[in-house]
Amino acid sequence: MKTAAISLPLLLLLSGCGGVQSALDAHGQTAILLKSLIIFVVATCFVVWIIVMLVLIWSLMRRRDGQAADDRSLHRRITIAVSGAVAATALIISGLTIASFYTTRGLDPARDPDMTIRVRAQQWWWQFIYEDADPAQSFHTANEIHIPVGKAVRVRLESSDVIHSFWVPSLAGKQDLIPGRENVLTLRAERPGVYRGQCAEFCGLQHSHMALFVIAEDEESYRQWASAQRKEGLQPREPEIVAGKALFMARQCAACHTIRGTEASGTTGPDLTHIGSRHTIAAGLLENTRGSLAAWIADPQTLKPGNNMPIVPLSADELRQISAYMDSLK
Amino acid sequence: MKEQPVLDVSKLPLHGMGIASPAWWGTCTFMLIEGSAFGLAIAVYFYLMSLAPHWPPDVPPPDLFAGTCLTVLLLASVVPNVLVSRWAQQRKLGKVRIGLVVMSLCGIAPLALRIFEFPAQHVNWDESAYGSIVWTILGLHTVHIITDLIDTLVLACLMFTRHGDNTRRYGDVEDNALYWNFVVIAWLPLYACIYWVPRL
Amino acid sequence: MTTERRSSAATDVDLDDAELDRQLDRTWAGRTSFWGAIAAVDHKVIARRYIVTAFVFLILGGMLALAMRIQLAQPEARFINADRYNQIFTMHGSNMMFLFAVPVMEAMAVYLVPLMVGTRNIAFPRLNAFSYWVFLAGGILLWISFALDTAPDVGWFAYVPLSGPEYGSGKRADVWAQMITFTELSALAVAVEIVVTVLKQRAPGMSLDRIPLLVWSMLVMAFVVIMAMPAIMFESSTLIMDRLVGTQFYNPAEGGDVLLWQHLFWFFGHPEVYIIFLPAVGMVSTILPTFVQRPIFGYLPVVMALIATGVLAFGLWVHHMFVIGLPRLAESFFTASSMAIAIPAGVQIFCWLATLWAGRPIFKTPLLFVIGFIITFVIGGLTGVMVASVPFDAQVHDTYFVVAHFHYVLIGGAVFPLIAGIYYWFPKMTGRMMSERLGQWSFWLIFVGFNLTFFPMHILGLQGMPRRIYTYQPEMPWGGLNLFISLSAVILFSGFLVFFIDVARSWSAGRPAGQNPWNASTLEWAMNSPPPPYNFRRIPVVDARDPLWCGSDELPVASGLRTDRRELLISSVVEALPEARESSPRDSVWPFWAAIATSIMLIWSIFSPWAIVWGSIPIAITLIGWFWPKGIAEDES
Amino acid sequence: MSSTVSGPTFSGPIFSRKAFRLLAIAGLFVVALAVAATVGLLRQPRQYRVDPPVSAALEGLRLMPNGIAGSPPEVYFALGQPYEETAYDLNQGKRLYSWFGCASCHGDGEGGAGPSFLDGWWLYGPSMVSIAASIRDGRPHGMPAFRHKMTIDEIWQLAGYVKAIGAYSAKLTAPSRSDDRQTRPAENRAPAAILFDQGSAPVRRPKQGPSP
Repeated sequence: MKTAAISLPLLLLLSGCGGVQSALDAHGQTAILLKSLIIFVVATCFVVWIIVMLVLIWSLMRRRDGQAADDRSLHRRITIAVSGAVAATALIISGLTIASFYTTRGLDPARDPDMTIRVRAQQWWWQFIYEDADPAQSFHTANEIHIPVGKAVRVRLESSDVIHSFWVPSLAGKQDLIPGRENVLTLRAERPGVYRGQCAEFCGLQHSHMALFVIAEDEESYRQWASAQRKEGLQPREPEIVAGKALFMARQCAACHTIRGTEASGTTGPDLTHIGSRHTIAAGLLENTRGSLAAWIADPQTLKPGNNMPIVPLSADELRQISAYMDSLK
Repeated sequence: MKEQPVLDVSKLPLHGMGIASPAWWGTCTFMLIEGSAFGLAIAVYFYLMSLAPHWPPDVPPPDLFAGTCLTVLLLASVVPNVLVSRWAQQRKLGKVRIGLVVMSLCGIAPLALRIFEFPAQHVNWDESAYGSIVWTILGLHTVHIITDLIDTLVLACLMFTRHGDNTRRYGDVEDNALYWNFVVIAWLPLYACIYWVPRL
Repeated sequence: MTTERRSSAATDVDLDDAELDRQLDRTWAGRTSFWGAIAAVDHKVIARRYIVTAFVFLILGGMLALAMRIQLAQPEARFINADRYNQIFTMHGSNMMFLFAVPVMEAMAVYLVPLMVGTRNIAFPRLNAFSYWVFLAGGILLWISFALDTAPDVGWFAYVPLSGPEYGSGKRADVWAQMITFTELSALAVAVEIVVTVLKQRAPGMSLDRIPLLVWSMLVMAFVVIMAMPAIMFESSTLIMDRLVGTQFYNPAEGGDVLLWQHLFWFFGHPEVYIIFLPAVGMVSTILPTFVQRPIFGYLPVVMALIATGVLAFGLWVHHMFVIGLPRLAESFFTASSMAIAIPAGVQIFCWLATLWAGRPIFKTPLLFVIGFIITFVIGGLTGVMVASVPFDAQVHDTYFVVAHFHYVLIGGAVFPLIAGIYYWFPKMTGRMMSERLGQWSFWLIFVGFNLTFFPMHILGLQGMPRRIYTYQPEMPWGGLNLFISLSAVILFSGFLVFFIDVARSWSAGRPAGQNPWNASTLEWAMNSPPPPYNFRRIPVVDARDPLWCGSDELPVASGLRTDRRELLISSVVEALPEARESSPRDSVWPFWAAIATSIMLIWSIFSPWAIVWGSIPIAITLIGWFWPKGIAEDES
Repeated sequence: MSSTVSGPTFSGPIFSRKAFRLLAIAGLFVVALAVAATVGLLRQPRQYRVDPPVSAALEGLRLMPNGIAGSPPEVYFALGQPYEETAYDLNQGKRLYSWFGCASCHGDGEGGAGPSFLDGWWLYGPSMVSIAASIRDGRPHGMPAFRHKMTIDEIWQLAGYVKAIGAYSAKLTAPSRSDDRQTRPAENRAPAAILFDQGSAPVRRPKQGPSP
């Protein structure tokens, strides 16, 4: 039974299968380095465990015939064995420490990154600010970032309330976001893909629903996406969407959310200028469809209890119009 | 199991003094606990100092007068304290009584000075982390003075009752004196920390 | 003065055993009334209360674990809501650490240390009674707050600012902080008693190199408590001050720092693990020799390893903070120091293996649990080596990998030995054997259930499942393993159920045990089971490391202690040469009142700072009542 | 070294065990009773979600014709006046205070372009209804209406908080200090009472420099 239980993770490790958010499914420069360290350390420890277990079984099961021959020489032999084992422990430990040290050296943040993204974590969503030397070129988004493949992206980590932890396992190890301090992490995706991340430091009520997505794509797609994000929110033409926009501005929505190009300029909630272009809403809670947008707006407190978005009383028509407007903000 | 007496202890004293007394060891262990607490408070002080751009932040360093007087007073109180301890060792009831009364006064006087130490910091506990830590250090030490003062007062009363002339009481007086020495010695690094480190 | 009294006082010199037992019983036994029970100061009575209370908290904490497993069995379950779940995992951690693990280990010390060192009661028995009442009050405070939906919801580590004044509304975090004060107060009190008992009350001849290994481990544990607990008491007090009177310790805008909290917390929190673990390895080192009928191999290296563990415990707190963005140098240092702790652990494991190898194992339940301990603890230790590496930790920190790791260390490494210890010492504590059949059942259920429950968590962690989440989304690939874990937890629980049934049955209907059912070597087996209130009819005299394995049928003892007052022997620190006959306090209700007064002050101080002033007055009064001499025989000198 | 049969039993541990059992049973009974009673009376889970009909009913502020004082809707009492009493709602109110920019006119409660909450003077009376009405509908001389910026339960939370800043005796459930620059004692230390005693001047001038 034990062996089966032990070999299971090894199989998993070897096959490298992970999932949408797995340290073993490494696609970032750092994560790949960490994965090889993990495999090395786990394999070493597994061998050590097997040896200890063999000795244990031997000690328990060995045949004991009669009296021990010479107690003195026996004692000396055991002493040598135990000392040898302690020395081996020290050696293995030193080896692992050195391996750890060299991996750490490989992880140091890139000196001149290709781009910088500022993260402000809040209860319970991620605010991303794409910084640019030209302030007009910088823009905000939430819970979802796009990065170009093969570029070193510096992520500046800040928190606006409690401690959070930024963790996209397929790309890099985690790093805390601490109020009053700033941390830095370098992401470098080696392959295009959608990588899920999640807050890894307990941050209160909805810690479980604080996910983010990193979309790594080729340079060209990234550039297109970024220039689309810099634009102001689309001006609607369809009557339903026009009505939705008017409602958004008239009701409580605009007090907390920003849609660039309109009078909505609240900063308490996520920037919604291009909400329609994101894959998920509510920090990874729901897939972004018109239906889920409507469900979220209608009753955010049932879907994610305790989050900071209130239930705004809306009629069925109003709900449809607002969700249509949200959906149109590509 | 059958028992076989191999040792007769009936000649041993009914109560040990000094390191033969569990109370002495208990006092030492408590001093170790509280010493750790004081050490931690100092560590926190330096930790906060290492984070601050200026130290003390935005306020002048504390006025020296009250704190220094208190330090001198505490140091001076070690003399009667050691004497009381010695008299207790020699089981001189009359002298111990007088000594304890003197030591009670030596406990009250620093409290009076301590009242002036808090305003001398030029900062309130709720204004900055600097204020919080100096108030906490002062408060922590004040609690120790008060605790020992109450112990001294109760012992002083006890020595005037029929329970006074007892080796056990003399041991208590010694332990109390030991603890007061600890309270005095613990103050010195705290004093240096609060009053002199901001002037460095 | 003392000479006349001594000649007139009753000593045990010329009495036969029955008469001596009768006289000692009259002096040492407590009264049987309600107030007699409240006033009890016998270390065995107090320890039994401690153990029973701690196991009640274990059951309650286990219920919480079960509730969490039900919630996590499937994605987006609605069995428990987020708010309640956060309270539950906080309660589970705080309860298991502060109300179960530390108290139960200290309780084993309170029960066993005086018996093993050959004395009649623990040092400062009234402080011991006080510590129990304070501990009980702290536990009740926490659980009542849970019943009232005001339980802490900030994790057992209570990181600021989440637990701080701005984000922790209500009194939830204060309840946590003050519960800490209660339990740490009691832990510190017990630590003081253990230190003084071990250093000053050992039987004549029990020099430092003859102390049983359990006693050594408890001594080291007590010193770790003394050095580590002030940090958390300081911290919980500053948290309450930040929340109540507006101090700025953890406010970065006014010069405070949120990481200060983490440093202080883990400066206590890491040694806390060793506070739980050291007594457990002490139990292993005591039980193992008995079941191979051979002294432990490498007494001295094991003692050195215990001390080294205790010292190193203070040098690796930062490995809980590897992802906060520390300088590389600090990270490397703490990686090395965290790895280094594997060496003393290795020394002990190899010495146990050598002992097993050289002896002839008798496969009774306690030994089974010890073997289960070795198997699981080696896993826990090796995963500990893994998380000690900064880059490894960057991926697994705050994931289920860490959950698996510390359950392997705490259940595999501490609860297994504890259950072994209960099976082992139950006959001594109650005079009755536990069932071997049920024991085997409970071992296999617990061992298999434990591994099936916690091993898959390693995989979940590597698959990216964070800790402390009340639910996860269906698209995450964690559902299957979580369901498997929840089902396995049922096996684990049934194992504990069998254990508790065994305890309940054996307590009233077990086979009588006799003095030394296991043919063990240490002094606690030299008296009847359960031990009489005075432990030893005459204080034993020790001339070997394993006093009951000397081949003689007779126990060398010291005579000359008085029987008309509670008297025990004080000996020197190193050689254990007799120094004095010291009295041991009689029963008293004052510790109970002092604990009540302390509890009132502590709970009141959650609501008003003035509680410190006004609440101290009743405490002072009760303490004066406690220490004021009553002019009885115990006061003579 | 064979184990011997148990010797004579001693009264001590057996008696104390009996007494202990008695104590344990009595203790457990008392604790269980106390817990059951208090749970029934006091258990007050946090309300994260206000049912739409309830929040519609919360709109029914009945003000006197002059806009000062009045009575809150029945549902407010049916809920148990949570917005004035529960720590969670008061704390939420405090966050709304900063999110909706109240500080730009009222400061930290000491006032500025708008009136102070700490001086004991309530232009429209100190009742919850009139505070809620001031927030919802606005008042002459610059107080804007927040009807379209906040939902009604948020308005009630904010009103409860505003009342708590100006209270003369601090509630146990009032919020503690914030993790920010300090300009006055926190709400749970009754800043209004402290400042009023000192002649309604702030105890300490705000420090220079930007707040993080």
